[in-house]
This record gives sequence, structure tokens and C-alpha cells, in this order.
Amino acid sequence: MNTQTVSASAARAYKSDVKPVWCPGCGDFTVLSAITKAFAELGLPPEQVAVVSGIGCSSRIPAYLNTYGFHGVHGRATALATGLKLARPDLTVVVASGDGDGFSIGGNHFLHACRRNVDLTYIVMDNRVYGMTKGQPSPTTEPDWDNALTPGGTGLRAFNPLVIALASGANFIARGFSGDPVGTARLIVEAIETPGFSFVEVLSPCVTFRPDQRDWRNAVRPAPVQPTGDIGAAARRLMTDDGFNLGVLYVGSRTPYQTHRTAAPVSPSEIEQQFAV
Amino acid sequence: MNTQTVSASAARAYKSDVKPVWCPGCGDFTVLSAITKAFAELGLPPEQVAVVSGIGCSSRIPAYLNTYGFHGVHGRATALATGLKLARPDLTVVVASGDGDGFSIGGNHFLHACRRNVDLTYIVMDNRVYGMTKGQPSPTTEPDWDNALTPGGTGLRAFNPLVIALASGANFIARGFSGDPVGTARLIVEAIETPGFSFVEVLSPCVTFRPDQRDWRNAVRPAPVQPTGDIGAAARRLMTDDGFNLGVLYVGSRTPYQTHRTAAPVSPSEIEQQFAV
Amino acid sequence: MSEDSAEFGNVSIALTGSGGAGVITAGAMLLDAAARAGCYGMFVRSSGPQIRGGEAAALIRLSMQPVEAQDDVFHLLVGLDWHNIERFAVELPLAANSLVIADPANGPPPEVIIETGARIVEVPLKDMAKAVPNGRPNMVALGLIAGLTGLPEETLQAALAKVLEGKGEKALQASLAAALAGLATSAGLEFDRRLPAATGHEKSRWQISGNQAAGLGAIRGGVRFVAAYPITPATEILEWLAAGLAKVGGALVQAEDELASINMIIGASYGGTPALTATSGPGLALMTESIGLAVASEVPIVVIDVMRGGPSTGIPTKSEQSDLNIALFGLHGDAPHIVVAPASIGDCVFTANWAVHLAESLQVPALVLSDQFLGQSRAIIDQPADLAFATQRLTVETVGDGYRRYALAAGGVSPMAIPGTPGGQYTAEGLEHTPRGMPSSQVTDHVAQLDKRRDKILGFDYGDHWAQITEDVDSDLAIITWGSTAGPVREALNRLRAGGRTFRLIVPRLLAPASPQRMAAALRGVKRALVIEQSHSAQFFHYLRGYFDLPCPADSYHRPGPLPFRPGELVEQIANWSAA
Amino acid sequence: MSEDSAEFGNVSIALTGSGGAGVITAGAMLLDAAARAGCYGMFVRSSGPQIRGGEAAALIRLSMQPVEAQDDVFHLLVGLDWHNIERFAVELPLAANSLVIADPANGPPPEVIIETGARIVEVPLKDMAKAVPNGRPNMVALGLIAGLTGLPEETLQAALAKVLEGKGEKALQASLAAALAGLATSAGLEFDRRLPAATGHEKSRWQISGNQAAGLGAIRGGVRFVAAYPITPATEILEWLAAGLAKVGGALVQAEDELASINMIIGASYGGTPALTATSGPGLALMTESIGLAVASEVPIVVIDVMRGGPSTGIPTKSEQSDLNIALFGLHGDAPHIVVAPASIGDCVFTANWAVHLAESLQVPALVLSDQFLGQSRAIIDQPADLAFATQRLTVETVGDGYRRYALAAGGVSPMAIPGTPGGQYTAEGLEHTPRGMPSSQVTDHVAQLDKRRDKILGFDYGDHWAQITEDVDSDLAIITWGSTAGPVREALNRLRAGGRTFRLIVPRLLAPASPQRMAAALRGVKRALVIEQSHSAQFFHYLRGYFDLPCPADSYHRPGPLPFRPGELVEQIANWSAA
Amino acid sequence: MTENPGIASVADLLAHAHAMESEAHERYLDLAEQLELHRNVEVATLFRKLAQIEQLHVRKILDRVGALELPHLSPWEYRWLDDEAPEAASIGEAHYMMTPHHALSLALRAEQRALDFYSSVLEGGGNSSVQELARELAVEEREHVELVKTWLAKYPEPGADWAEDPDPPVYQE
Ligand SMILES: Cc1ncc(C[n+]2csc(CCOP(=O)(O)OP(=O)(O)O)c2C)c(N)n1
Ligand SMILES: Cc1ncc(C[n+]2csc(CCOP(=O)(O)OP(=O)(O)O)c2C)c(N)n1
Ligand code: SF4
Ligand code: SF4
Ligand SMILES: [Mg+2]
Ligand SMILES: [Mg+2]
Repeated sequence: MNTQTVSASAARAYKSDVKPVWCPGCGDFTVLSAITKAFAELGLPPEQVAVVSGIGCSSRIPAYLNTYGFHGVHGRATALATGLKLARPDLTVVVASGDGDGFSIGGNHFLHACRRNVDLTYIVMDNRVYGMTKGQPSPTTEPDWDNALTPGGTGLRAFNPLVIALASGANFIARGFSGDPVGTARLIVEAIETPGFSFVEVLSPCVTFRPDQRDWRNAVRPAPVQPTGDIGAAARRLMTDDGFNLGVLYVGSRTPYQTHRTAAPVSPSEIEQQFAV
Repeated sequence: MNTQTVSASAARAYKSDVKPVWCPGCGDFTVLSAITKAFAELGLPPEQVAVVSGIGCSSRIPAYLNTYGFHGVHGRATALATGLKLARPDLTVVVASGDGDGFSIGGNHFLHACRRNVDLTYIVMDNRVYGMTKGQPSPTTEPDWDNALTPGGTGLRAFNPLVIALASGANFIARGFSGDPVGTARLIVEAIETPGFSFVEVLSPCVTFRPDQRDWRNAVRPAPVQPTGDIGAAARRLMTDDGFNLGVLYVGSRTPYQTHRTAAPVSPSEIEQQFAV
Repeated sequence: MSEDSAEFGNVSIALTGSGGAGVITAGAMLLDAAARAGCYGMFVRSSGPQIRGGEAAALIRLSMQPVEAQDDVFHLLVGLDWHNIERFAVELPLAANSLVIADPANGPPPEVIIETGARIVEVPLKDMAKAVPNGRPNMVALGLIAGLTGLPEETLQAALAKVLEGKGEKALQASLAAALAGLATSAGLEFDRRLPAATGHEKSRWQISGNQAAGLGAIRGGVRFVAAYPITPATEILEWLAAGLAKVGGALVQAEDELASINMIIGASYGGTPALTATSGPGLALMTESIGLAVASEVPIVVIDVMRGGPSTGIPTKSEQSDLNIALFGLHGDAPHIVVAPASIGDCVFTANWAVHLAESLQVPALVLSDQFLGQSRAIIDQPADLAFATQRLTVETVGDGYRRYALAAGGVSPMAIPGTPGGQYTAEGLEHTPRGMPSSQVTDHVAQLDKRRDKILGFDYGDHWAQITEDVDSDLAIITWGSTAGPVREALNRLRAGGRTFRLIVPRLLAPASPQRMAAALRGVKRALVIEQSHSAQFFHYLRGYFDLPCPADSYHRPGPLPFRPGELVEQIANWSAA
Repeated sequence: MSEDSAEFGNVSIALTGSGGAGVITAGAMLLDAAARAGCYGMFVRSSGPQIRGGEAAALIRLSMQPVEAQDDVFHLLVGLDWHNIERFAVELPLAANSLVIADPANGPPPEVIIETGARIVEVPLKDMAKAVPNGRPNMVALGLIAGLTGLPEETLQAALAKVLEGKGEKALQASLAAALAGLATSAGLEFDRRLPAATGHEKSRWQISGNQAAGLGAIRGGVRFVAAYPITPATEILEWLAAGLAKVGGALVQAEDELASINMIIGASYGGTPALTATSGPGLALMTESIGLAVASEVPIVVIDVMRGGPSTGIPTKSEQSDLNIALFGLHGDAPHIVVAPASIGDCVFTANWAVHLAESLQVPALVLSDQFLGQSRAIIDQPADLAFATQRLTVETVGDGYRRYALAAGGVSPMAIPGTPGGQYTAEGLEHTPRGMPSSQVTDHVAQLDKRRDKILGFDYGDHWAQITEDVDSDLAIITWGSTAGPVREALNRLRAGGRTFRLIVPRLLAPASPQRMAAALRGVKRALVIEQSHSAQFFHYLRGYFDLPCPADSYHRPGPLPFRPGELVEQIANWSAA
Repeated sequence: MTENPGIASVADLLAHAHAMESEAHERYLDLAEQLELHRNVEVATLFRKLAQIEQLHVRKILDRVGALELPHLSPWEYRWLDDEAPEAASIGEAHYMMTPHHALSLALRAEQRALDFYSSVLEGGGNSSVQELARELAVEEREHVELVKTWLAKYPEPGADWAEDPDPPVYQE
């Protein structure tokens, strides 16, 4: 068998045999396959990868992968992943979330994960809605989107996660679109390869509660400019971005955070000496 | 009696008879008096003002004021104040916090309070340390500040609260310094007068755990440029700011969030009709 | 031993189907038609893990008596299709005399159905639907069920008209034609569970879910501010309140998380507006620190926990009574508060209303423990009375110098100054404090405030509302249960009474503070008691042992969710226990 | 009835002062000197609300016997000044035969001191200090106390040298000179509490605080990752671990909040590294949701709660045993986990170590309930034995196809695949799940997993560690207590025994799972039991009633903090109770 | 998203063809599984059938590859005309209530895109053996297009209300 065949089925080998409960048409299917493509491309042994998530449709993703996984509680995935990566720097740790999980209940950990800059890749499937709980607005939802919990819309300006990521110190910032699986796979590869905290927002339509998002296909475009490492320029650009520019938008050069490990650990009985009378 | 005296004692009238437990020399004393000056200047009846705080040295402030106050739990002051202001739009609601309370445990509410843009004034006494718990690093602490909990320093880039405020939608952003009580009073007056969520960071030295901060006096300076309403420009400026520029740095024009109240409420028995068989 | 309930004039129907087959809508229409026909009833939904289009079952019970539980078996099962029916098999008990309607278009019914021994009759639902322009099989099934159960045609028409209101005349006609085709077919089928014709009733009736009922109770109680974060199965309370509050002049805010929502309502209530949040176990866990703040700072709030299967994320769509412990004991420190639980769907109105009354009167957090079964089931009930509690928060109007917010008033409730009250300025405090509210670590202040906070809730007169004590109040055998388990227990006891055995039934609504004296009085003369609950670790049983002086030996029957209690199971357990 | 404890060769000393007077440093030196002199001892600090420079008291008890409680009275009080002494008055009980050293420079001693009737002797501490170049009154006081209590001069010198190490020779000499001046003065003072000279001891001794001890126990147990958020009175555990872990090759991370810290340790432990966090009540409340995740996903973690006064922010600097309820019952759903409590400062080493062992062996969260008294007091103790538990997490090395993480293994503990293990890939799950870890809402899976999680902790052999059963094990009167209350109770029982009365003492270390059989065995032959605890609502007493089959009537003696239990108070309570 | 695929060698074209057919195969399988889970048996069966057909194509391509060494291409190195492998049915257009008409329309668009791809290789000129192969493949692909068209003819477009689900979505987690 030749290389090509290996690579195609290689991606599939990262899928588990569990069937996703997602609605047919959901953008998350494509994100799932983009992730497997990225893992295959990087040739990661599945047992060396852990995918950590919170709660939401999007957060169901770990079970659909053949890697190690953790389906945690709502909003805490980045914190759990931080502990895992710090304790096990040898693993490739990917965090997967939704816009509610990541930016609403999980907002604080998002801020601090960016700031801490641990070598994680954080993929947020943004559908601007709480899919799992039946269609309530999330922080990224448009202010006038009508729904049962906030009839007539929230009236709140949508949250711009990329700016927050930049402002709080993420080292790699990109936006993908589930309608562009190849581009998304590529972003994920780059995110994993870039040391430190990498944030990839993937626009991933919720066909059930946001059927209007099927039109995103026509709204997205490759970002008109190259990725920048200039934080001031990136700030200005992202602050006025309309949310549909795809690609890598910022790559920094901060050193990832790691807990220092002593080269010559001593035994507990040695440190007990300090208590001796 | 001349006006001057009136205004001096007017400010004093906002102080309660409780003696602060702060260390002599603590910056928070000046913030307290800047707040009373601002209230006096605005001529707010003390019973129409509520000051809400979390936990920390700085968060002790409500009890030292003669207004209504709420000394809540750690990190939740902005949320509590949001409920209060939405239920009681007639009150002037001020939130007071420290850098730990506001940006560490309270980070998510900070993000979402900015985004929600309720008409609150949020004063954070930033001393880049947890004073109350005896000197651990906060998000704004310099990465190399040595301390018992993270010996040698956290190694983490300091958090820039003004950028986060801007990125998440605060409508008024300013920085004051406790060494400049008059300037700080003025910022607070403007913050209260500006509709929507106003964020005022006040550099307020912790003389006990950060005696080095006595030098801040020499580091601060008035911001070299005028306040802007251009969000892109503000982003660029704040992102590269060194943390010592004082003054109003951004003023937006977003409409504050208020819950809609129907002009003609009906009685509960009327809405019960929907259940009748 | 599961005794039949035919004599009560009632029938249980399951309608299954998947992928947009419309069983849930048909179920809702059936309930509506039954309501119009003068029946009582209950409608439970069950679905697979898919968000949309997965397999679903509409479980409906109709009766001439009020219905509070699912029956032991389904008398009628109509399968629009059999996809994944195995998933529902345990939820769909069938007896040999049950009737199963199968559409030959779906092939033979699956083994799980056949092995029940139920009588299977083929009806070509799909073909019949096709014969009607725009007809749908679910409407054919609806007509068929209506016919078999004896619901008059006009009630069916009215139900269709109501649900399809706004879908246009054409859609209505198509559905109606399909339903009538089903109705016509029913005539040829044998079914012995036809409901008698209703004779008309005096009390007006409601069709309502427990979640709606709880929302209504809150509004009746005076709640005008709600902050919350969505979570299954509490979200419908919030969705109903979002619209309801807007009408009565209040407001609902969607918070960024539960930590925010609980603090928002504390803020609103501190400002004088009765305030509430609703959540489920995971959210409640996040709120406990701040509920403790409300205890210490004496700010009234109401928190509704619509319980689901635990622990952790657990089983979000199924019912369990396993958040009792966290509701009673989940706060750190000694933090007395109120915990109440509604004992039926209709009682959710009363209990939520009462909770607001208690919270406001006692300046304390009141937790309401509802559950997925109560919350998401829809029932036809007698219109609940409006008790119009004289809910009054004790406030100060004018204040002299030296207002003492936490004064050691007799009874423990000290008047609260609402911001805006001149001279009433004080700082609400979560640290231990003096009567003035200043932080204090002095033993006298600590003990005085701990006593105050305990005494105010212990000393309150909860009246008869503390429990429902019913059935055979003179029996020397008592059953103690709570919440949604009360419904099936009540039905089991009715059956046992029919068999000549009597039991006293005690269903406390007031779970905390523990009221051992009231319980002892309720148990006077009882020789033995059985405690029944839906929890793996018998939380309620242990709580009763720990905090109540049961004057008699008590036994426990408990098991976890997700399966609901059915009367037959309880008849058997109770009979065995009482025989022992 | 408070019996004197002079016969045990022990003395209690209080040193008060404020605004940088240095009483805490002097107290630490005194303890160190006493340790060198071969005494046992305990050092408790108490301070006002100011962060720095407020009034403070160093409370030291020295004895020839191990010390686990503060004594009923202070035999010696040295006031560097009297500022705000009223605040401490209740913490500083004095008897008529107590000696109070007052500095005439501070004016007459305050009324609260005088009215105790204690003998007051004036010593010009400030003037004596001034007479020494760079001398400080606290050092004069230290020398005076050393002299009065009979500590040899060389131990004082060594203690000073140790504490002032790094401050330079000049500072040391100044302090020493001041201390010697005090020592010299003591010769002229009458004091009947001089300690006997130590005769040398076999076991080596430690000077350690409970917080350090807990940290050490954790490291002994194998903890190599800690994430935490600072909170009083747990912070010292973290600060000690930050340095300690660095040495043994582990790491501590300061998290943004408690929600993060608990999840970080779950992540680290999932990755195979034994992990821990430490907090106090408010932080624990924030962690409960995620502790439930660790229960459901079966990830071992250890959480130490150093309890303080509650509810809410409460009294952060004072001790109370009022987080028992939240530790036992604070998780939503049925979520079995381990709760253990150390019974003394030294026992913090063992109990923390054991907690790690239990968590790892059972793949479950283990909560350790320490408190401010244990945590922040410093004691001289016999070096705790290192039990070197064979801590083993059951893991898989090689995995065939179809690894089932949550397999229903006998005993309930199923082998865990650590990431990196080829073929062991699985998803840790907080939803209810199948043995493979796939989400499931089926009754069979729910019941099987609930049983598994319960059975593994019920079936474990906790050995004799579950409780300390001591004193008069044949007595038919039992005292049951836990945690830091055990110390004063033990001393009270010693005194009562001296008076001829005997009691069986049961101090469970294992609080959850409830072990009714073990307790019943421990109570065999007991006629009556008294439960003693430091909580306003008698949490432990109610827990015992609810979950244990006490074979005898039980009574409760409970009260909240902030005052510590003293043996005399307990002697009186126990004597009255046993006489009743 | 290049205009000109710029396929330079037979190996290169075969690499593309193989990737395209395998992706198509896997995509139909995915869709079949999704619709099975959502109890849309009719469409699921159809997708399975399409998957089988694509599997045959994969085999055919492999036969052509024989011993030839194919280049390794990263997913983004393929020179498709569009975002992804052309023959893979767009997963975002699936719907749990979709009818065979929708499924076949979806398939038709995919097959047409595949045909367009080969045609563009042809139009792009270059190497004659590449041209030869592209022509052959295009012919086969055209057959598919026609086949799908005939199937589609049997399933007229359903009414506008085809996606109408009377039931509300389900609350989860
Ligand atoms: C503590 C807690 N609060 C609330 C919930 C309910 N909940 C589950 S998923 C979800 C939102 C999911 O939204 P998002 O992260 O955008 O995921 P999506 O379903 O849209 O992919 C919520 C509110 C929960 N499980 N836990
Ligand atoms: C839930 C919770 N976690 C931790 C604490 C302990 N705590 C009290 S104040 C504080 C930090 C205060 O820092 P900051 O807000 O900067 O205030 P400062 O004292 O510096 O003014 C901490 C961690 C607490 N009270 N509650
Ligand atoms: S509800 Fe929305 S987000 Fe969830 S699976 Fe369906 S389409 Fe995807
Ligand atoms: S510790 Fe620091 S912040 Fe706190 S009162 Fe003292 S100087 Fe101020
Ligand atoms: Mg979403
Ligand atoms: Mg600070």
C-alpha cells in the first residue's frame, strides 16, 4: 500500500466507533474530522493525545475520538487541561469547547489560560448559541436574536473572543469555519505546532437552533492580511473585525509556561529534617 | 461658613464612624476619601448610593462609607451590583474591588459586566498583590515578584485590565493613582456621570506586602494623549501602555443595558388564563 | 403484586416514533382533547440522546380521577415506528391484555414487544395518512387513540385547532382528516379501557407543567426579578418566567453563569425586589457559597432546584431525588435556611409561592426541590387555589440614628432597611458581625447571630402547610415520603385501601428546618413507618433518623432513577413491609 | 468544675502586645527554647483584624506531657502593652493565682485584668530594654518567661540564634542581652509553675504546625501536583508545599480561583500524578460541583479543608468544626466519597498521608477536614511514624481491544489507563455511563455504576485507622468526638480518670463512608454516649444518629467557635452528663 | 481554491483521485450513520448504497495505482477547486428529515464537482498521460452523474414543509 492510502485512513483511525449524537448538518462533524486530519498529519500516536472538553454539543467531541479524553463539567475544560498538561508535559493536550462553555461560564478560565500560556490548543466551536440546552443566547450571539429566554434578543453586544484572547496573552490566534474543513485542519496543525496557548475559534453552525447560520458560507472570507506578531496592530485589527475573517490572525513568541521541575529531587524524609528539634 | 468648608465637611459626611483596619500608609485610605469627595461633588444623597464589594483589604470599603453597602463574597461584587442596579435603576451603584477579587476569582464577572454595560461604576484598587491573605501574587503582579506561594515569581505576564475592559465593552475606562486623590476623585465623578459600565483602575500601593510600590509616585504620569472614543485606537494604545498613564483613556457611547419594564403590568391572575382548559 | 387500576376509569397510552414523526405533538393534542372531555391526565415525554429527530415516546395517562403517577402498564401502545424501541422498553411495561397497534409498513414488531404477550393489531397508519392529502401518521394515530379511549370527536377537533392555530386552515384540515380517519378505524378495534363519559365538573381545570406551575407560584409570591443560567430540566421555568415577568412588570436576566445569577438575585433582593433563580444540581453546587452569603447577610432569595439524575452531569433528562443532601447540608458553616418540596405538579404553584413567602418573611434563602418528573410532566389538574399569603418583608420606613440591621429582635427577624430609606444606611455583611453589621470575631456576636439566624426559622409558624397528612390518618402504619414520589405512593395506598389495608401518609413540604415535634405529632399512635424515596443512598431516610425523633421503628425503601416509581411496585413493597 | 493541671508539670503563658511589639516572634522563640529543653508544647497565635501592627497575643503552653489543648487558665500573662486587651479577654482566662507581669510604663493594667484577681507584678520591660543597646521589650519578656518557667539559658540562646540567623551578629547579641536581662529579673519573682528539668527522651521530636504536617503527609503519600487559591487558614499548607514540592520534584500552581484549582488537580491526577488542593469553607463550596465530577469519573484527588468559623466569610481566623455537613453532603446527586479528619496536629501527617492512599487506592476524592486550630497552631510532638502505605493506583499496563474504564470489577475498583498507555484510550465521563465510559441514561448502567462507586468505598479495609479508640476502653460510658476537639477531650478524660472516673473515647478519623458496624463494635458494652463537637447545630451528633446504629442513647455537647474547648469546660460537661 | 489545479503527473492525479474517492466513500458512510442515528432509514440506506459505489471507485483507483509511488500530500496541499475534496457530499447540508430527493441532489452536486475537477485537469492542459487519465476518470464520473440523475428523477422535490417537525427539540445536559 502506498503513502496516500495510509494517510486517508490515518485520519479515520483517530475516530472512535461511537456515533455522534449531533444533528445531521451540524458544523461540529466537520470540526471532528478536521481534528482527526490534523492529528494524522502530525502523526501523533493516539495514546499520546488527550482531548479535554466541558459540556455542550461541541463538548461531546472527546468520545468520538480514539485518543484519551475527558468530558468534564461545564466551563472548566481549560483548567482541567492545564493541570493535565503541567503534570504531563509529554502529552499533546487539546481542549474543545462551545461558545457557551468557553466564553460564558468558562470565561475566567479562558482569560487565565491565555495569560498562563501553557502549551495547549483550545478549539472553540462557535455557533453563537447554547445548542445542548435548546437555543439560548451565548456571549457571541447577536444582540437582536430572538429566543424564549431573552425574548427580542439580549440587547448585548456580542463578545469578541479573539480580542480577549489577544488581550489576555494567547500566543496563537486563528479563526476557522466548519465549511472549510481543510483550512480548519491546517489551522489546528499550526496551533498544535505553535508552543504556548493557541486559540482557534471555529465558526460551526447550529443547524437546529440557528438555521440562518447555513448562510455563513457566504459571509466568511480569508483574512485579507497576513498573520501578525505585532500586538498593537493585531489589537486594532481584531477590535474592528466583523467575525468572518478566516485564518491565522496573530502569532506571538511568548515562552510557554511550565512548572519548574528540579533536576535532583530529594526524598520526603530529607525535607522532614526542617521539623526536627 | 464658606463653600469650601461646606464641601470639605460634605465629603466627610459620607464617611461612617467605623475605623478602617488598613495598615497606615495603605493607598486605600486615599481611595476612600476620593470616593467621598466624588459623592459630595455630585451631591448624592447617601441613602441613594450603594457600594458593593467582594473580599480583600480594598473590599472593606463599604463599611467605611455612610451609604448603603454590601460586603459580599470573594469575586462576585459586579454580579451582585448588577442585580441591584437592574432591580433599582434609581440608585447610584458603585462597585469596589481589589485586583485579586476583580481579576482573578472575579474575572468572568468583570468580562460580562463590561459586556453587559449596566450603569455601574467599578473601582478596582490595584496593588498587584493579595493584601488580605498576606501577600500572594495577583493577576496584575509582575512575573518576577518573589513570594512564598510562587517562589521566584509566577513567571506569568501581568494581566492588563484596561485592555480587557475595552475588549469586552466597558463604556468608560480610566486609571487613577491613590497618590493623586484629587485626580482620582475627578475620575470617579466622571465615571459615575458617564452612563453605562465605567471602569476605574486605581493604583493603590500595599505598603505592607509591596513596600516597593511607594515608588509608584515617581512612575505615574498623566496620559500623554486625550481620551478617545475610537475603539481601535484605544486598543492599540492600551495594549502597549506601561500601566502608569493616568486619566480617562476611553469613553464610548454605548447605551447602557436596562431590563425592559412594561408600562402596563397585568396581575398574575391575568397571565394564569393561559393554563385554563 | 401489581393490582390493576381499571376500576378507577383510567387508561395509559404510549405513542412512539422517531425522526420528526410528531409523537410529542400528538401527545400534547391528546392531553388537550382529554382535558376538554372532562378527564384528568398526565403527559410524560421521553426521548433519546439526540437533540432533534431522535426516537421519542409520548406517555399519556388519562383518568376520571386526578393523576399523579404513571400506571404499572400501558394499556395501549401505538408505534409509528419501532426504531430503537429497546431503549424505551423498560419505560414501556406492557401486560398480556395490553393492545399494541403496529403499522405493517414497519415490518413485524420487535422482539421486546412480542415477548410481552400483548395483543398486537396491525393498522396501516402510514398508508392511511397517505390517503389523506398532507396527512401524517401521527394524526391518524391520534384519532385512533381518541376513538379507542372514547374521547368525543369535538374535543379532538378543538385540540387540533388550538395547537395548529397559526399553521393555516389547510394544515388544520389535513390533520383533522387524518385524525378522523384514525378515529373511524378505531371503531373496528376491541379495547376494554374506554373512558366513561365525564359528567361535568364544578372546579375549573388547568393544563400545566410543574415547571410552569413553579414559575407561576413565584410570580404569585411577588417575585419580580429573576437571574439565571440555563440548565436542563429547569430551563422551562426560566423560559416561562421570561415571558411571564415581562407581563407583570418584572424582568429576567440571563447571567454568565450560576455564580453570577445567585449574586444578581441577592443584589436585587437587597434592593427590595423579591428575587429568584432556578437551576439543577450542578448549578446548585456552584451557588452554595453565595447562598451562604444570603444566610449570613439575611437577604431573602428563592432558589428552585429541578433535580435530575446525579452525581456530576449524571442523567440530565431523568428524575431523581438525590439533591436532598446538598439542599439541606451543602452550605459551609452552620447556615440555617429553608428547604421546601412540592408534592405534585399542582402543588408546585403553592410551594413556590410559599417559598417566596417564607424567604421574605424570614429574610433567608428558601430552596425549592422540584424534580424532572414534576417539572417536565404536563398534567390536567383542578385549578390551584390562590392562597395570597400576606407576604411581608419586615422593613423600616424611617430610621433614627444608629440603625442596627442585625439587631437581636425577638423572634430573630430584624427589620431591613431598603436602599433609598434615609438614615437606614448599613452594610450587608458576610463576615460574622455585630448587630450593627460591623465585622466581629467576638464569641458573643458569633453566638448571638448564630442563635438569631437559627431561631427565626425555628420559631416561625409554618401552620399546616408543613406537610400533607392524608389517607388513613388513624392507621398505625405510616408511610413517609416527599416530592414527586408522593404521587405514586398515594395511588399505591388507594389500591391497598381497596384491598382493606390502611396507612397513614405523611408528605412533608417543609424539609428544613427539621420539625421533629410536628413529625412526632403526625406519627402519634404509629407503630411502624416506611420511608420511600428515589435516591440510591436513602438520603431522606437518614435525614429523618438524624434530625427527627421518630417515635417508631422506621424502614426504608429507596432506589435511584431513572425509572419512575409506579404504583404497583410500591403496592408490592408496602404490602411486603406491612406483612413483615 | 475545672480541675487544675499543675500535676502534669505544665504551664500556660500569654504574651500580649501590639503595633510591632514582636510578641509572635518572642512566642516562637519560647517554643523553640522549650523544645530544646526537652518539653512538649503548643503555640497558638491570636490577633486583631488589622493586617499588620494590630494587637496580638502569643499563647504558649509548655508541658512535660504532649500537649493538645489550651489549658483552662493562663498561669502567666506578660503584657508588653494593654492596647485593646478587651478583645482578647475571653481568650485569656486568668485565675487568682495567675501571675500578671505589667510594665508600669503602660500605666495601670486595665480593669478586665484587675478584676480576675490575678497577682499583678510590675516589671519595667521597656526601661530594661532601653538599657540594652538595640534591646527590645519583647526579648526582655522572653527572657523573663524563660526564667520563670525554668528553661535553661542555653536553650534560649540557641532559639534566638536560630530565629535571628541571617539578621547578623549584632542583632543577635542585642536580643540576647535583652533576654538575659529579663532572665536575670525572673530570679526575683515568685512563680510556682516552674517546669521540672527534662530527663532526656528516647523519641526524637518535631516542632511543626498542623498545616505543615498536612503538607508533609501529602508529600509522603505521593502528591506531586498541587493547584490552589489562597485562603485563610489554609494558605500555609500551600506555602509550605510550594517549597516542599519543588524539592521532591513536584510543583504547585496558583490558580485563578477554586473552580480552576479543583479542575487542575483532576486533570493532573487523570494524567497519573497524585494531586491535591487545600482550601477553607468558602473555597470548598465552590469546588463541590467538580468534586462530584471526580466521583463520577473516578479520578483520585485529595482536598484539604482547613475549617474556620462560618457561615459565609464568617470568622476566617478562628476555628470551628462546622464544615462537616458540606464535606459529607455537599455534592449533588448520590456521590460517595471519603472524608477523614486528623485528631491532632501530629495526626495531620498521618491523616493527609492516609487520605492520599485512600484516594489513590479507591479512585475517589478524599476530603480531609482539618481546622484553624490544628492548622495554625505549632506544637512540639514526637516525630510521627512514617507508615509508608503501599499506595497503589490500580492501572493497566497493556490493554487489549475494548478497554472498559468503568468495568464492573469485583470490589468496584476498575483499573485505570494512564494517558500514554497504548490501547488504553478512553474518555473520562461525568455523565452517567456504560462500563466503557459512553454516556448512558439506562437504568441498568445507572444502578451498576452507582453500586460500583458505593461498593468500592464500603468494601475497603480501613483497618484500625478508622478511629482512635483510647482511654478506658472498658468503660460503659463513651465519649465520641472528632478532629481538634479530641485534644481537649482527651485531657479532660485524663483529669477525670485522676478523679476515678473512666470513659471510653472514640475519635473516628474516617468520617465517610459511615461505618456503623465499626462504630457498633467500638461501642460494645457502652450504656451511654456523649458526642462532643464545635458546631452550633451539632452536625456530628446528627450525622451519627442518621447514619450509625448507635447501640446506646447518645447525648450531645456542642457549641460553635471561636473560643477553643478547654479541658476544664469539658470536665464539667462530662462530669455533669455522666452524673445525670 | 486555485483556478488551475496544476496537476503535473499521473501519480499526482491518482493521489487526488484516490483522496477524492476515499473521502467521498467516508463521507457517505458518515452521512449514513448520522441518519441511522436519527432514524431516517430511507435516506441512510441510500447513503450506504452511494458509499458502496464509491468504495468500488476507490478499488478501481487503487488498481490503477498498482506499484506506483504516490506523493504524500497534506490535506491543504491538494489542488481542489473548492474547500475540500470535491466528491465529498457537503456535510453541512444534511438534515435529519432530509428526503431521498435531498440526498440525491446532494450527491449529484458532489459528483458534478468531481466531474468538474477532472474537467479542469483536462482544461489545464499539460502532460499527455495526465490528460489521458483525466479523460478516463471524467468519463466514469460523468456516468455517475447520469446515474444519480436518473435516480433523482424518481424522487420529485418534496413540498416546502418537508422539514417541518411538529415536535420540539429535546433539552439535554
Ligand atoms: C453548571 C452547569 N450549568 C449549566 C449547564 C447546562 N448546559 C449544558 S451545555 C450548556 C451550554 C452549551 O453551549 P455551548 O458551549 O455553546 O455548546 P453547544 O451545545 O452550542 O455546542 C449549558 C448551559 C450545565 N451542564 N452545568
Ligand atoms: C472563595 C474564596 N477564596 C479565597 C478567599 C481568600 N481571600 C480573601 S481576600 C483574597 C485576595 C484579596 O486580594 P485583592 O482583591 O487584591 O485585595 P487586597 O487585599 O489586595 O486589597 C483572598 C484570596 C476567600 N475569602 N474566598
Ligand atoms: S443542536 Fe445545534 S450544535 Fe447541537 S448538535 Fe444540533 S446542530 Fe449541532
Ligand atoms: S495589607 Fe496592604 S492592601 Fe492591605 S491594608 Fe495593609 S497596606 Fe493596604
Ligand atoms: Mg454553542
Ligand atoms: Mg490586591
